[in-house]
Amino acid sequence: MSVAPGFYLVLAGLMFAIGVVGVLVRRNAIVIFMFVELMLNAVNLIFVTFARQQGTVDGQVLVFFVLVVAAAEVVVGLGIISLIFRYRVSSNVDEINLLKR
Amino acid sequence: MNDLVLAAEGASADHTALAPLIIALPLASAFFLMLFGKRIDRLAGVIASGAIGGAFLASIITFGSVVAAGHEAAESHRFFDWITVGDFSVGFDLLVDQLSAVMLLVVTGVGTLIHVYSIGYMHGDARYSRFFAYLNLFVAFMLILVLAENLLLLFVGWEGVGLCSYLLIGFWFEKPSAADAAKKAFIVNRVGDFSFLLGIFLLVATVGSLSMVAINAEAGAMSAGVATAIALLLFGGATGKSAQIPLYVWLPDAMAGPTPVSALIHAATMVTAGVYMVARLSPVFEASGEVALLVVGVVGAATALWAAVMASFEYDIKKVLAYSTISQLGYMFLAQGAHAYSAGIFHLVTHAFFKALMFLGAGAVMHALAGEVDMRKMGGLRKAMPITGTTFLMGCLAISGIIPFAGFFSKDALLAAAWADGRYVLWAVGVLTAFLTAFYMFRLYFRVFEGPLKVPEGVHVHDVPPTMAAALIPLGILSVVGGVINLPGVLTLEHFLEPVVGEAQVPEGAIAWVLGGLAFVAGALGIALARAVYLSRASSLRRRKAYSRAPGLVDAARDKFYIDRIYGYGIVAPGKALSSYLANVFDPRYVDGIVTGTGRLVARASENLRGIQTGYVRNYALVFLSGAVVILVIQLVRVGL
Amino acid sequence: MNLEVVIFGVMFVVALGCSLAMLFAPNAVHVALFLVGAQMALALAFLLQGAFFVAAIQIIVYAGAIMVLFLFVIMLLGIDLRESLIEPLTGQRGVALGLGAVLAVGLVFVGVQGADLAAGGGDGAAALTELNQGPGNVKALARALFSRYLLPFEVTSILLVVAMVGVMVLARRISAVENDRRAGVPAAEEEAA
Amino acid sequence: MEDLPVLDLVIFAPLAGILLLAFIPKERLDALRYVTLGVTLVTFVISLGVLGQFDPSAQEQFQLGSSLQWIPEWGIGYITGIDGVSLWMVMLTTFLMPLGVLASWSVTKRAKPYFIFFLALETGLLGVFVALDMFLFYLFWEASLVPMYFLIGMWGYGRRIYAAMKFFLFTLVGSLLMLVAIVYLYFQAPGGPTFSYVELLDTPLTLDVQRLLFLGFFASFAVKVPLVPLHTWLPDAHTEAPTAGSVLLAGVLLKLGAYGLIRFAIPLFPDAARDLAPIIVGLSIVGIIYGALIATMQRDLKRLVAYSSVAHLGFVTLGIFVGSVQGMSGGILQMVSHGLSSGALFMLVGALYDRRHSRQIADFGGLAKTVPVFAGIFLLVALSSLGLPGLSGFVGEFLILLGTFFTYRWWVVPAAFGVVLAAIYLLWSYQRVFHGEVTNEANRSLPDLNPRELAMLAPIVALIVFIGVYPKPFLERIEPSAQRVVDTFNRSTVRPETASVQGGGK
Repeated sequence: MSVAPGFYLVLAGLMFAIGVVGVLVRRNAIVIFMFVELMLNAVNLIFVTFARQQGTVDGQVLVFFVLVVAAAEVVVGLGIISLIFRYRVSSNVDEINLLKR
Repeated sequence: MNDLVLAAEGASADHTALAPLIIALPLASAFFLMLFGKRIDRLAGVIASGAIGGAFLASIITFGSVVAAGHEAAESHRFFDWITVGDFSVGFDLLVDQLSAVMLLVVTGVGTLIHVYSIGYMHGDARYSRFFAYLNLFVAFMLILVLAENLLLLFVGWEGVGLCSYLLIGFWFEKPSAADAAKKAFIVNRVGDFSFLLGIFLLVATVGSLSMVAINAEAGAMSAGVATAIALLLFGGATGKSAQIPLYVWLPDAMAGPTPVSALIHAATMVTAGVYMVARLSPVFEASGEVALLVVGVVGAATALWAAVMASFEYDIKKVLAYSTISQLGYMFLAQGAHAYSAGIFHLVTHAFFKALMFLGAGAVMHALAGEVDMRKMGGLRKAMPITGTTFLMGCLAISGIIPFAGFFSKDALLAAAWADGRYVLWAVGVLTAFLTAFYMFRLYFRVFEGPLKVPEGVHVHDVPPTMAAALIPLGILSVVGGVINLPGVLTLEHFLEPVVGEAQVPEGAIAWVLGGLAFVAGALGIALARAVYLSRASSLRRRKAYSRAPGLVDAARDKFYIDRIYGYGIVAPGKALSSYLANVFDPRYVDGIVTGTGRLVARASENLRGIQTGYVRNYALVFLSGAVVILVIQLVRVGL
Repeated sequence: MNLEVVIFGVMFVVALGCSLAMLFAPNAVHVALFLVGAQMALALAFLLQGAFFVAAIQIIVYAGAIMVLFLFVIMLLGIDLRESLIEPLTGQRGVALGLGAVLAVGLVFVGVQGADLAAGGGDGAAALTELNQGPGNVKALARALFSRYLLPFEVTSILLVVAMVGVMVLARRISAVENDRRAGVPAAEEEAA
Repeated sequence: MEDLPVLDLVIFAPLAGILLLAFIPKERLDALRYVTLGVTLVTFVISLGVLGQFDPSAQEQFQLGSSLQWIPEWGIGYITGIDGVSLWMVMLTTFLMPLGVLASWSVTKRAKPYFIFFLALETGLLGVFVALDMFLFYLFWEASLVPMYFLIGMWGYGRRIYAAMKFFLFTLVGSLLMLVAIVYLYFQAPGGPTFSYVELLDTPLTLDVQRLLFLGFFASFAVKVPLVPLHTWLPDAHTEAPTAGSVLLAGVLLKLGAYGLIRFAIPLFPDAARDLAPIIVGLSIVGIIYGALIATMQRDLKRLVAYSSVAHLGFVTLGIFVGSVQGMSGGILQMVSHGLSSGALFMLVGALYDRRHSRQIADFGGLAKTVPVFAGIFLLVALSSLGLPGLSGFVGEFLILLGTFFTYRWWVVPAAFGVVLAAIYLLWSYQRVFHGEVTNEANRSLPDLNPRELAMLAPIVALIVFIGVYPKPFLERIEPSAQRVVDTFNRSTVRPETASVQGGGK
């Protein structure tokens, strides 16, 4: 007997929640980014789980797309971070509060 | 109304033919001088005088044809539509009848003389051509006023002469007093015009037209109350233009303008517009019962006396003449209040002669004394300036009502009319004023022209140049013989004007001689008193004694009985305070405050709400998350937890 | 206790453990390493659910390429990027944890419901297995990707190009003058003109 | 020639001009100026064609228009046309525009966008005056707002941002209320939802609804006019705007409000208009007196002219709402004449500012001696503004007051007193600026008007005199349209009794 999809979903949910907390709690922009990746991974797990449940590969295709988007995001995001770092010599998001001023 | 106009047109063909030309000549000259005056410079005076002279000739021709047409001479013609909306329509309508013919002669005749005089008087002024342009423009507007067939066109002339008066009083605008006086004249006149305008509205609402012919034809059908209201509102306009109580205050100040202006505008023509208007619309005044006429008569009499008192205490020769003008205008209204419209016009004509003469004489004195106007610094000038002195004396005798000068006949005519109408109190005031008039005029004459020679230092006295004499001498002659146009018994002018203003009541028999004699005696007494106080040996002692009896009164009179101050504190100051409050406090703080207050409320709310916006991305993310969580929880609850 | 359950258990513990460790690791490099761990575990989960190709690219692209990129940037910006554990924003940490907990509970609840759902039918595991054996996982994926999902696929390609260009713009070396202008001294020359 | 859609050409000629401007490099200042001048002049010439083709005795209400479908699904069309009211508003706009360009010679900074906004403004304004589709109207209405906002905000003086914001917010809030009313009306149309003005004219509405919708429109128009408690944006906007901006603001933009009242607020909701007329008449009279009193105390010439506009526009709304054809015609003529005289006054003040960089009355004195031509033209324009007979201001004011006298007899007294006040503030300021000795050395060597300034003032002066002496060509075109609106205003549809009960029941 295989493991019920529910367990995978529980795992995905927990990981997603951890990702959210990480984004909120951590201050290093790069680290925050990694938590975002974690959340994306959790979602990927959900997709795969549902794909199995439905008996199709559509969910897996979606994972594929998420991966592409994540790659693009990482590329641009890290570019921005390194740019900010060049100007501010910090990757602490708390110091990027120009909105306030 | 159309029938009447048609009837008038049918009567004779062409005396309105020249009317537009009479207006156009000075108008064209005015525009020409305004545009090109700088280039032709010296020629400006000649051109301007020529234009008026041409208008004068045309007026004579028109007058001749009116005389020839006899009783039914009135003729009007619409040259173009002006304002036509709905059933209201006025056009550029001109009316020529006996009354306007007489006025044409006065305006263009006296106007021509004064233009000629100005050539000499204004010689060397920096804005020489401009002066003549304004003067021409004034005459053009005055002619529009006189020839207008409808009240609105009359109003054009009415305001137009006011504008020219403003421009000419303020001609030497570098002097603050001149600029002030010009503004004051215009604004005070505006107050009168405000009343006049209301009268026009009421007339439109009542008669449905502003045509003089139609108004006068329908005046009889008006109810007394409406007619009274109309008459009083129009008369309100006249008190402004003709400087009657309570709006006379601008005229003495207006003397800041060049003297020919004072002669032309503030003595001979413009200020008589009110008198002319009342005569022109006499049926309306008649229709009011007695009320409106009584008001006209009382205001006229009161002004006559009041201004005569003021004149008796004034030292500025031009201001004496200004108060005298006010007083004489009061006379004219006094007569009109007694139904004697033609007597009012008669006095208007003679007054135009002698008052213009005296103003021009005063101008000659100022010209000779480098602009000095204070009579205390003058004396004995007749020997140095024989032409001026002699002609001035003519004027003084005329205004004092001495037989056989022009003023006697006209003054006699109007006092007699007041008596004949049963207005004995007004008659008495008139006689008293006649006495005062003689007194203050000869006070002026004796101080300036008689006695030992006294002139301001460093002034070389000279008599008038030829152009100025050319105006003084004809006017002097007219002052002497001007009375013949309306000799008692023959009464040419009154008969001539009858078709327009109706028949005047004239006292009959012995009473007429008694009244005339009394007026003459009053004048003679006034001259005698003036001689006693100002020319005889003990004069200065007598003056001091008189002053010691009532010092307060004299001081008050010299301060114009505080009228200007009362107007200043009573009307101008509160008005200024109100405006200033509105402008500096009310509008920005309250009216704008409500609006910007709304804005500020939003701004303040935002300011407070802004505290939430920490600027930290993570904080925003937290809020974002809480939103997401809330939605999740809601969804779960809905599904049925 | 069959093998799948054992592997799932191990995978579950590793994935969750690595995730939690990420939260508490102060050093960015450590965080990255734990993330790699979690991703490895997830790849295992993908394998367990018959998503072979996805599991492969999860390791190759994700845990491999992308994470290397992360590490590269970390190294580039300086390895010594330790965060202090003191939270400067008051309440941020507490509220975040609270809300995170609520979120976790909610999601777990949904997951449990998902278990019921599986019990209720619609378990396509057999169908998927058949698919994986029939044309094969990669072939099935490719077929879906290049037929039904062709348009999104092309769009993602555009996205990648855009991202590439964007990064090139961002990373461009900026000349000194332009640098000044961007930093906020633009008025000077405009005013002069 | 007959078939040429002149009216549409007029509207879109400035837009074509913008295209032309787009190809001129921004450094070529003279080219920009002359092209803009040329475009506005061409527009004016085309509008003369409109004037020529307009038939004053035509039976139909709107002439020379075109009607095209635009978004038929939503009942939106491109419908245009003019009557005697909009004809003169169009003429006024096209007439003032070239003069405004001449007044813009001092704009040297960022001239290209300036002239582009300028032309965009012209299209917007013209569009408002000819649109007969509510949607189209609203579109142009808002479109005219934006260029003006930038003209004030970018090329104004001193507190220009504040002024521009205030102007924008005031008018925007007003027009949003109008939008709500338009949308409501849209659904009430008798023949199914439509924005067509002519079709909406017969919309049956209860008095209560009429009143609400009227107030919605009124809010927008009253701000633009501006009627008294809503006027505070005007002095700021006028003062801070560049010269040409002030000219157009006073000359044309303020007329949008009055025009809207005549074209939309009254014919669409005649019962509500009649019902609320006494209040509006009261506000107008308050405006006349209030504006004049405040103008008396201003120290800044531009502010003075701005407040005088408040007073003059009070006359306009007074004439519109007294419900007599004289008042209405006078109001419309007064709109034209105020456009001319206050436009000219702003040009003159602008010219003074160009010379001395000050608008404070206290900085001047005795200018009549140094710049006589300038002083003369100023006086003439001021006299027209204070309603001297024989100049344009009088005809309008007289007709308004006469119309008022027919229907609101006693109210004419304070209104006519406004004429006295006008004399006070204008002559007093004239005295302080032009009379007296030259007190400030800087004023001693001021140059008099140059040919360009004369070229921009002379047409206005000529027209002021012409209208004052011979207003017939104007009045005979205005009157039929004015009569139509007045008839609508006075036509008692007396439905309110029963209808409002039914309406309440729903």
